[in-house]
Amino acid sequence: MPSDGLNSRAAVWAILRKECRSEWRTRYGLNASLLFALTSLTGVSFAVGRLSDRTDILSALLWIVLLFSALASLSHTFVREVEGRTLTLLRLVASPTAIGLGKLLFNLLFLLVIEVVTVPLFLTLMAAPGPRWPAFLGVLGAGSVALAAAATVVGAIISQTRGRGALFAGAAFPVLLPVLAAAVSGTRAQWSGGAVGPELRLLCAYAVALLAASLLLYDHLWED
Amino acid sequence: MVGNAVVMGVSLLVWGLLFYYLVRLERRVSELEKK
Amino acid sequence: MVLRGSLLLWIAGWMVAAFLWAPLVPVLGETTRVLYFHIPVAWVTVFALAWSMVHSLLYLRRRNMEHDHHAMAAAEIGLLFCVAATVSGSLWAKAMWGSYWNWDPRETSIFFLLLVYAAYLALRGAIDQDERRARLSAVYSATAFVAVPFLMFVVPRIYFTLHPDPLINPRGKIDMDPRIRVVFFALLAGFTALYFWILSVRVRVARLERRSQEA
Amino acid sequence: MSAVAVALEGKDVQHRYGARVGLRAVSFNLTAPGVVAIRGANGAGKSTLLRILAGLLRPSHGTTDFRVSGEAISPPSRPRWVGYAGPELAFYPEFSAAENLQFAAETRGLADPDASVRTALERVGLQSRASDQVAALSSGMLQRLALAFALLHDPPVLLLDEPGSHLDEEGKAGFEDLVARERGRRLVVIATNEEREWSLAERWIELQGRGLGDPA
Repeated sequence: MPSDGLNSRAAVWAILRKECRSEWRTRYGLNASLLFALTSLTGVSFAVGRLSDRTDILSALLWIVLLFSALASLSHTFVREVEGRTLTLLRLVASPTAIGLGKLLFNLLFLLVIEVVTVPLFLTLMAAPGPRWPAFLGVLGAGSVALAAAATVVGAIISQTRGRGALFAGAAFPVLLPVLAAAVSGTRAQWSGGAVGPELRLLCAYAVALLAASLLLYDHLWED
Repeated sequence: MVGNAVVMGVSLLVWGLLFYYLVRLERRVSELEKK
Repeated sequence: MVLRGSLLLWIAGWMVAAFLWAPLVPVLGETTRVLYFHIPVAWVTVFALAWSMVHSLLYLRRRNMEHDHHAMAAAEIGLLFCVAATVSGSLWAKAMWGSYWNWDPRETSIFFLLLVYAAYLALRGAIDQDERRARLSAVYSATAFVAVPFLMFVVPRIYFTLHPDPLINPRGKIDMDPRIRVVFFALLAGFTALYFWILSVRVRVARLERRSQEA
Repeated sequence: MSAVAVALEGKDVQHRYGARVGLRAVSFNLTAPGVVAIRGANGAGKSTLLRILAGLLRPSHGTTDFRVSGEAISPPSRPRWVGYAGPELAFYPEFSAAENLQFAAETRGLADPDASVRTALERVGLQSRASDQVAALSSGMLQRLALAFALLHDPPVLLLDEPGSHLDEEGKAGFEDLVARERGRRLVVIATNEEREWSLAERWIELQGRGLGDPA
């Protein structure tokens, strides 16, 4: 007989594992996104050259590269389910919340993999001054969580529209703007020696607000 | 001051046209609702 | 018809008062008059978005298509007012500071609302089944409901610090002369009434569309 | 598993896709165990009705009531008590048959996923193809895999949409044995137009509708 409530935690973990294995097997999404991040990164650094003194522009460029890499890849996990028609199976084995959380954690992991490659490369290519690592990683982490939370909900929505992923960037951008602004400002403060506290609190508040809203909204995403 | 009078005139005209358009639209809608 | 006639006279009358009766704000000079249009229109933009979002949440709770009609109608009207607010704001900035766009905090937040409206309506346009369109646009609206407070109040403030070149912002706290205040609030009420009128017509059209689809 | 008392009741269930009538008003009252067949022209709404019963689709009109040993189960949590198999059920092509079932078992939080997967595969005669990639399976085998998926968590209700359409002779015979075995233990609902499957049932639901979802 099917077991009771605890399965949603097991379901989230099982979905996350499935997503990772599926991504590892097909590797399509990861390669495309890493390539996208690297090309936009080299494009930016080539066009702008070394900018070690203008940390405000560096912060903006870093987060623009990260934001657009996210916009190019984070809806893929839902679009793939809809196009492969495997959403029916997924909805039969897991609750909407478990599906949402599983996909959210995967998107976050996916984003972190992109960042592990892109951020060090960005810092070296742009000859950026050494960041204050705790503050820098704090802003990067909080920003990534907020990015993943927003991208997951919007990705789930647009994967069910006619254009599939086409609408993702346009629809996600307004929701991601606060993350962009706060993260850029935080990274800039970290480089210029200012306090990172306010921006970090803001990013965490936004991430928590998005997560709370998502938990309430996941149930309405798949009903037909 | 002439400029002000012109601008006032234009804005009144625009508001009048908008109003007329809305009234006609609403009449058309109530006709459709009866059908 | 009496109500509509009085709205016609109300707005027309106060327009005339704005030109002939109310004095000019010292710093703004002739551009004071834009204030009577730009701010009410910006207010309706924000009010319409709130109206649309509240009805989206109500739709998710009650699943009554009536809420979806309101959410859609308010968003469509809101987009129009938002464009008007952005354009008039930009014209005003040109007259006041010589450049059409300089990321002034208020201009920025109104512009961001334009992005939210455009995204919401583009999303609605990309879904065919009406039940799914209502549900998914409501979910998006609820997500934007979380984002807008950050967008409206936080981003401009942060963004403003990103551009340190000092910008005089006369439209901050200007103490209005009583006559200006009267005209301003009268037109504010007039524009809000106009919004509700257009909303009612658009909702009735949406009901007709649904009825013709179902019949 | 002894037959759990199950009652599946539909009151004036209808569904429209905008202008098109997907499913005309239908009422029914099904109790386990037993075999029920749903019949109707193409587009009369057989699949739509099954998706509603499985909790995958919220009907635009009418209500369904699903009770297990007296306790009402809300549509969102219905998939735990229902085994669904149909043409719309697609599997992950990059995984093998067993891996797909393994994922389903773990996500459902079954006590012993490996055992459930093995027994399910044996029941539909797919043990030999367990490690084959789904993309390499024929439509008949995919249909057996769907049956295995439906039986995986031993649910009190089976909802099968045209289960035998791609099966060969041996597959159809296997399916009939399966229904014979299960009829005493579960409520088996089969949506079909095939005489052979239609005759397995002891109760029928007839869906009207002039076919292809008449625009009404």
